Amino acid sequence: MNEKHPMDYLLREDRIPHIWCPGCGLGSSVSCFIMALEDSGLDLNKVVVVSGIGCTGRVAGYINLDSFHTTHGRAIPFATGLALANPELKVVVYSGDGDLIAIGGNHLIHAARRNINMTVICVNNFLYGMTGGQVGPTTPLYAKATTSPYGNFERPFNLVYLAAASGAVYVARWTALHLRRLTKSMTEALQKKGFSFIEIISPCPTSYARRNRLGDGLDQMKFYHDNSIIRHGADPKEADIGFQTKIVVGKFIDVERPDYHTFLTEGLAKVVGERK
Amino acid sequence: MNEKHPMDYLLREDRIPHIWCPGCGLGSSVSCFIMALEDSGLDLNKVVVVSGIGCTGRVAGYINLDSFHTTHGRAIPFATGLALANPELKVVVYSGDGDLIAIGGNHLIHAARRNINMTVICVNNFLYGMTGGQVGPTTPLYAKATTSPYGNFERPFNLVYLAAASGAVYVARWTALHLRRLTKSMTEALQKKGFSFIEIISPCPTSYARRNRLGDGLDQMKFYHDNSIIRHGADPKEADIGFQTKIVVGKFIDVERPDYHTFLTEGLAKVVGERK
Amino acid sequence: MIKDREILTGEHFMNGDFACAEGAIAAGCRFFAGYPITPASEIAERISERFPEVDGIYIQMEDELGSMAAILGASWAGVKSMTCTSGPGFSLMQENIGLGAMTETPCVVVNMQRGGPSTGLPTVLGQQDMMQARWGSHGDYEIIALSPSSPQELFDFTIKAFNLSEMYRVPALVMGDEVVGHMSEKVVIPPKEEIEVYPRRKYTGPAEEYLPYKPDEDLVPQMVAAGEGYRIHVTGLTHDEKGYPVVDAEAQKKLVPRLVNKIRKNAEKIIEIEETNTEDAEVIVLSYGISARTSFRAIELAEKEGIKVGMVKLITVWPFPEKRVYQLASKVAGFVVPEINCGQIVYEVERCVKGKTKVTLVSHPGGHIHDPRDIFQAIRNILK
Amino acid sequence: MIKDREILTGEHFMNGDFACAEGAIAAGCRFFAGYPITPASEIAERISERFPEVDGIYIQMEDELGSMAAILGASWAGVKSMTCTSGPGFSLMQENIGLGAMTETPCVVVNMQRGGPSTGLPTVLGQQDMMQARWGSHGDYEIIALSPSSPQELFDFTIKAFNLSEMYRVPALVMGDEVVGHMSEKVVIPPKEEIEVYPRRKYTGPAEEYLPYKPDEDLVPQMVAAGEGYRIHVTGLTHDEKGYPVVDAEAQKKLVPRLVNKIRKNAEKIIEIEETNTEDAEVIVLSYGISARTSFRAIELAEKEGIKVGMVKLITVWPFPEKRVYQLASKVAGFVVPEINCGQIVYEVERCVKGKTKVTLVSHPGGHIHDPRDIFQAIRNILK
Amino acid sequence: MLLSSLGEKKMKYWRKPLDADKVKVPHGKVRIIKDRCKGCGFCVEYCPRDVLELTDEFNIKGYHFPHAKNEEACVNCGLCELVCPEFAIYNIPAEELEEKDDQG
Amino acid sequence: MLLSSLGEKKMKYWRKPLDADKVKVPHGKVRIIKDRCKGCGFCVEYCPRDVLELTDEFNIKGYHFPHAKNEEACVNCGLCELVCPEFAIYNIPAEELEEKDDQG
Amino acid sequence: MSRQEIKLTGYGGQGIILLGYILGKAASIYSGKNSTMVQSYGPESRGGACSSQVVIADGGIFYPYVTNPDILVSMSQEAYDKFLPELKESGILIIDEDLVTPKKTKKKMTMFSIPATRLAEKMGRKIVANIVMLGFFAEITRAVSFEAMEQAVATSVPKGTEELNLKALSEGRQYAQNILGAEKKDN
Amino acid sequence: MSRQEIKLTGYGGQGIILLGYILGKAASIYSGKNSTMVQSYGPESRGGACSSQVVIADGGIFYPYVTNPDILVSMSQEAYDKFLPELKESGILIIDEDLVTPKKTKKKMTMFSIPATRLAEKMGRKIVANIVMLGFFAEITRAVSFEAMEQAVATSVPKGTEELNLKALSEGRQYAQNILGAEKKDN
Ligand SMILES: Cc1ncc(C[n+]2csc(CCOP(=O)(O)OP(=O)(O)O)c2C)c(N)n1
Ligand SMILES: Cc1ncc(C[n+]2csc(CCOP(=O)(O)OP(=O)(O)O)c2C)c(N)n1
Ligand code: SF4
Ligand code: SF4
Ligand code: SF4
Ligand code: SF4
Ligand code: SF4
Ligand code: SF4
Ligand SMILES: [Mg+2]
Ligand SMILES: [Mg+2]
Repeated sequence: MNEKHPMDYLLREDRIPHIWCPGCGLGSSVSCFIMALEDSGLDLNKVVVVSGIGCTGRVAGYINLDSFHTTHGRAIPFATGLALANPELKVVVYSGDGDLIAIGGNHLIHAARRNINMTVICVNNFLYGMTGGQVGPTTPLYAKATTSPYGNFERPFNLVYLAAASGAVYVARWTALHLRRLTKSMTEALQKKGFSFIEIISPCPTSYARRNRLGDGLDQMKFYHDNSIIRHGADPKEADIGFQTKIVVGKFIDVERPDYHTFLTEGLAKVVGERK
Repeated sequence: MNEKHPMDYLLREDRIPHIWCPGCGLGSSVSCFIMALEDSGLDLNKVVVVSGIGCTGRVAGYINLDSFHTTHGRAIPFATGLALANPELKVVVYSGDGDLIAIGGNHLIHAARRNINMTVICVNNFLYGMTGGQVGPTTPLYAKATTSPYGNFERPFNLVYLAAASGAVYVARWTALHLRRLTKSMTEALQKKGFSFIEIISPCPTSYARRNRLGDGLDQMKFYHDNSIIRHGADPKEADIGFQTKIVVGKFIDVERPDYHTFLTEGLAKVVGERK
Repeated sequence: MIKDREILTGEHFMNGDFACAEGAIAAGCRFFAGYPITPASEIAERISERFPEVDGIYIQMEDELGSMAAILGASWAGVKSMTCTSGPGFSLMQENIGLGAMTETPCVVVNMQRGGPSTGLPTVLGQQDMMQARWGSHGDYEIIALSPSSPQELFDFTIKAFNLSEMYRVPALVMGDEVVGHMSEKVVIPPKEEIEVYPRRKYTGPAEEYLPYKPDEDLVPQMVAAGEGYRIHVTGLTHDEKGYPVVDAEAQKKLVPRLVNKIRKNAEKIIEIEETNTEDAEVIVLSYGISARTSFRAIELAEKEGIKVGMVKLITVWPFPEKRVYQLASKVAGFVVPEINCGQIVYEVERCVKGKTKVTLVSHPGGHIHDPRDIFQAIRNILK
Repeated sequence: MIKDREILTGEHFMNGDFACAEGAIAAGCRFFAGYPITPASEIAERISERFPEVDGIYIQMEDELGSMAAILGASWAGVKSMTCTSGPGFSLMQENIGLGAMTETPCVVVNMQRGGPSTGLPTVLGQQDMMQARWGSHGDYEIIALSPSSPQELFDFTIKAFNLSEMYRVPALVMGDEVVGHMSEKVVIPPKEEIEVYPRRKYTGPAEEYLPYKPDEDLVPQMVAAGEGYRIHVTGLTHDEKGYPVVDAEAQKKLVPRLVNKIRKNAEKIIEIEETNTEDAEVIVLSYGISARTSFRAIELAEKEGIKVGMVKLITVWPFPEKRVYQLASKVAGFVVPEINCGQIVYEVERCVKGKTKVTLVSHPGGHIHDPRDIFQAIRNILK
Repeated sequence: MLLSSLGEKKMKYWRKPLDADKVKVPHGKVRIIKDRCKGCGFCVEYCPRDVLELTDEFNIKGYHFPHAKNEEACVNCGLCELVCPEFAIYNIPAEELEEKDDQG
Repeated sequence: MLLSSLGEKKMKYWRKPLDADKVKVPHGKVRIIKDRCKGCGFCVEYCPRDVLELTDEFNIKGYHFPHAKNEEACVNCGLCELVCPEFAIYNIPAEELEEKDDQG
Repeated sequence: MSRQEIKLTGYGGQGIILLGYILGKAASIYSGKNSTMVQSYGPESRGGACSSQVVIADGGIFYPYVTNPDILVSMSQEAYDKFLPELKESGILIIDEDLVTPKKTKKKMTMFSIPATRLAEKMGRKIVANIVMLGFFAEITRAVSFEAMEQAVATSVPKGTEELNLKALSEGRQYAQNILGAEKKDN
Repeated sequence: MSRQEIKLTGYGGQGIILLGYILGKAASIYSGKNSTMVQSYGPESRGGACSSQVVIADGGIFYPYVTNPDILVSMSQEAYDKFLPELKESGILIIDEDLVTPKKTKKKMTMFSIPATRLAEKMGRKIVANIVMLGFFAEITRAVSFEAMEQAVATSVPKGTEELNLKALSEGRQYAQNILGAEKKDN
């Protein structure tokens, strides 16, 4: 495997092949991310990737940027520390739905509320992939998982609505196959100051598809893509996802609000006096 | 102090006088709650109060019902255990804004999402009262607190919006002086199956008013009451609270959705077979 | 409840996690709140499948903080409850394990240990949370912790944990590990009548006289449930016998030493160890959990060389059999303590032998069980 | 930064919490994330007021889990960082203290202990988290913990904690208590030049050769910060010298014992104790924190009766001065260990004396400091 | 202890309208448990009939507590009872009071 | 180690439109790093010009990997490269390929 | 006297802790002595019993608690009832006369009383009752010099309230001087 | 032989753990022996090296790991490379011939190979490659009876797939019988 791939320079290639399953959408999302990093024009020495724990959480370990693989659920507060201690950094949190919305849900809503300058990329595979496919707060109603063997009877979160309601200034959702659009959203989010949130609906053939008899990764990819409806500017409230139903995708929110660090330091400057 | 107050039978009167400050709105809210308990027609032996830690968290210790004073932030999951293990109970979580929205925020949104059968009464005094008045996720912009001595530069949560966005089936907000309306909301919430949420804007003369030079409890009571606008059915999204601005109050949400336990057991019954 | 699905009497080839779940069901557990984590997830998976058959409630919480709080709540609703986790989740549960200790709430926490610290070795074993089990939450308290070394013991000890938890009104811990949890072996589930289940320590006196935190002679108070009309108050604050908060040194002096002593003073009743050939041993191996099995193999090697080796296998790790260890100390040339950590229980052994004999730790930092020869070497070195 | 506001050189009548905050500022701390809790809130309050003057960032997080994670992140951004809490919050921080240990992230955690377990005695003291400081997180690790007994020591030891934390790349704990935190006394803040501050252990070699987890001779690796172009990877998984996850027993064997040994093997350099009259003592009182002050009073009482009492006051509690305690053990009739808990550090003392001398715990469960006469009695009883 | 058997007296009169002065209402009496009071003034301020005022005296905790300066005006509306955060004041219908007094 | 000094090559051609067959496009070549492939079939399925198919062979991990059954049709659109979750396939302009070959 | 022990008591919200702090600071920073102030309060932000304990000494202070105060200040009945038994035989007791009704006791002590809260109320700011008490205390006990007390007050109260507080301080002293003067006259 | 040690290896997703489970169950429940199955896998859900270790014994089994297997089954090259050195001198090696290319070794062992994955693919369900391998294994090694193996398969695979799996099992046996038959002929 000495042959080089053009993206290798942004990968820790000595760690490729990665651990993700065949047909998993994670790798595709990372390709888009690498492209977006390029397009963003950012100084890549100042871009930091922070992940929690999970299949998605492994992204930090593959991207050749300063990267932190933290604890389950705590990527956002860890990233908050990075972002505030050195405001020159562009911090990207790349993690899974369970990590960010189940155990990490509180940090998500508070970071969004504060408008911390960070981009959160949440790969939603509808459950906990890494631990073998347990039900989670994004599992669609009636879907099966290892801990909902009779189907899920808990209404899932609509992540884009939750992020928007909490105060994110940029909110988008794509599937892992919306390659160009996803890349564009990632680029916009990277360039945006404040708390941006991108949800990626991604196939998980091993843990999700198998139990629900949805075929392999390719089948899932196709299904999600074919059943998505692009509605830019749609009310995120109306963007619930059911079991194998249509998925509303698009850029839902893109507004201006001063980010936490700017607002704080400018505010303090007025009261305490200019900081050096 | 041998003289009896007509509400004493629902109080642990051997613990009165309570520890709350003069002019604190908490006691008034409890009066309303006692009245609502009455009005609800519920079997009071089956009503359980669960609190976290904080000034408001002390409510559990004063109400003469089965009551649990748990840990900071964990009232809702503790209550979830009670409510699911014995669905005959009506579980009320009575706690502070810091307890429920800061450290406990994750449980709030998830319990609302699941529509656990419980009533959450959140007394919002705009900061952490018990610990002496630190800034919190409900502190209005620019307000002072012991840990925001130069003013708060963090946008606060709009609690009714957050609760609604998370899935609560009943959402209302009143000030501690809307005695009859608050009592009515509490009664409705007690009678409602599913996750109901009531926010009470309440004066905290000691920790909040003093530092912000807002006078005493009476001044705060007056201000909140005089500056509140009743708008039943308003979009909770539009109900942000600023520093000493108008406060939109009313019943915002009252919808039907099967509660978690009902939905789960009915769902399982179909798949696994009838449970005894 | 589906007939015949409560206790699956018979022989099964079953992994430890599943055996643990079956043990819980057999012990009467009917509420489970948890959060997935390797290598404990299979317990939750089994429970989620089995509970609908026995009218239990399974809920997957948003995190371990919530899971621990929920099982305390459920216990106060009168239902036996359990959660399971591994290191990272166990750390997150510590605050509410403390609440469980303070409010004397029966419940069972299973920690299937993996390699740490931090995320460490998520899919392979460690025995590195043994001291955390005892000291992980702030404040003074005592806990009961059991250490299984086979799927069968996971079944048996889970039941034991429920019984001890109800008996002493304290969270009881089952400290398994990845190997025991994921290993499959024959598990014999006895008929229902043969399974000893300790019921809740229910208050039996006149209703008017009930004081929720007035202890019986063995220092444990009697319990009622929410919804039974007693209008109890339960708090994590220091409290009096009524259960009311009293925040001063005096109340603390009445309460906290009792919480500690109800375990310490009943320790001889709680402690269970399995001794093999300790009577005429030259060296004793003290071990627990999966390491005990490796130790037995090492002992076989030593015996081949004519060394007399005794074995103390801990069933209860906490409380620790300090008296018995001291007694044995003066009879042998040394203790060998193999642990899959950098030294934890060995500290207790060192403390308890009071200099009377040598103590050798055989440390393995995790990811694999010991090579039996390392333990064997340590045994031999004692006698050098 | 506002001129002259960095180090408030001079004499102050100041409580311990404020002194701690000033110590942090003097040590170069410029990031603080915390969550209010009695009796530590005043540290945060002071910091929130002072940081804008010295260009530090104060953020109040949504909880202690977030606070701990945030200070780790900030430390990796190259900024010295701190959080403060008390028992319940300390329990919640344990998981990420473990991440700090695993990723070798310098940072300081202040635990102003109150009475526990659980919410316990929120406004009054305890010394009940001493073992938790050592064992509170899952997995094997070692930590450094200091125990101040006055506002002045809170100032001094907070600086010391930052220095040790940077030197050994480990979270350092300042284990205060409510009395020390809320007590006001004279605090002398020296001029800036006289304050010894240990800088970050920055990597100095050629960029291409940098291996983030390759240890120096003292077992501690050199550090860089995010944003400096090194493109590091930092993980809580078991990792190799590159910092890459390697999840097997071999990698574990290389990593975890090093994490433990960088403290154990450097222990003699880290350990600091204050000995008074131990040379010709009949009895030694070993104590720490606020209890050390009560102990001195008790020693005065004993000396009036002609008993020769030595004092070992722990400055570092962890690592524990096990060698010195063993040395002293053979010289005295006994150790008296007063603690505001049901027995924690006394276990270490018992272990270290190896049966060579008597060890008496003088236990107080919290809410008040000892009555010096109780300690005095224990001293006298040793000699009976 | 605190058991359900203590019975739960229904206090219907709490539900009297607050705009009590607009309708014909029974006369009421107000009772103050003086040592529970913390002098917040809520009852004084919000009594629709201006029945109350704070006294000059300190109670056991050091607070000035209210008294009925104008007792006859009380319309038994229940507001003072409901607003009082200290469970320190309550009102009863005049008749009931008399009954009670009779018994006392 | 992995330093910025390694330089960051800009790969402009990724930005070629996906609906590449509608416009005049350069010719491309597709390259497969066979032992990285996990046989998911994404590239095969989504190649707009049907250039690829999975082979019958197993690679080192036991997966069937793609090959270009129809190499000339490649329009260098970059989709296979972007969609491949394994960084196992990429495309280059035909000219560049020749250059590279020249150097090799 | 090389170690003087003072206990200041009342309920939360009266500023008892600040009282102890100022006293300690006056001794430690402005009088060249050593001093330790320990506070203790219940969970209540307001209304609960609350005390601060000040030890003033020439030498080192190990044990920071006050178990048998030389001087006890009581600004609430509850505190008075609770702490009076601790007062040293022939110690000094100072009370707010409106808030404390002294009971019969066999203690040989000297009692001084001042309506500190009422005086503060008259000044329009009940909140400075503690400082009125401090002025009274200073004059009665001479534990530290009045000047040291003034400096400690000025540097301890919130900015902008220095004048009010110094006025309250001298109000208290005034009241003490009147009493002491009156006593003298009586003699 | 009172203790037989078997190591089954491959990559995650091939059903190696299930393979070990079924084998252990066949021995333990359906053959009256003792048996212990230990699994080990990396963090990967799929693709990583993965093994299961089965010990079958008449007496008790303390040590559950297999360090020098009597029989090694390799279903991936990585696993083969990694575990071959552990195989006992004169042990049995079984490989999936499409996934493993055997290397030269000095070991005196007996090797058997089967294109299990390809056979499974031919059956239309690649996923049963492990069961094909199991049938082959059973016939080659006779570690447990084929009937015990059938019972274990039938009670271990997901409901509804019993038939498919039993077919795969006999497919594997068939292949082995052909080989063994062929060998016999060759001899
Ligand atoms: C505190 C803690 N709890 C649980 C786990 C176990 N765990 C690891 S990954 C994971 C879930 C990952 O799910 P998600 O975030 O959706 O990521 P995915 O694997 O689906 O990409 C869990 C629960 C853990 N590592 N730490
Ligand atoms: C884990 C933990 N962290 C912090 C605290 C300290 N604490 C006690 S009450 C409280 C805040 C209470 O604020 P809120 O919930 O708003 O209630 P209020 O007092 O304002 O009614 C805090 C932070 C605690 N007890 N436990
Ligand atoms: S388990 Fe699912 S999410 Fe994880 S790598 Fe496999 S396919 Fe992807
Ligand atoms: S601090 Fe505020 S909320 Fe708490 S009791 Fe006092 S006034 Fe009420
Ligand atoms: S009941 Fe109370 S509020 Fe109503 S009129 Fe009478 S005194 Fe006034
Ligand atoms: S409302 Fe209650 S506490 Fe307030 S003044 Fe009236 S009686 Fe007193
Ligand atoms: S670049 Fe790839 S996807 Fe595009 S035409 Fe060529 S082979 Fe097909
Ligand atoms: S997309 Fe990549 S992994 Fe998938 S088949 Fe094509 S080359 Fe292989
Ligand atoms: Mg997921
Ligand atoms: Mg609050």
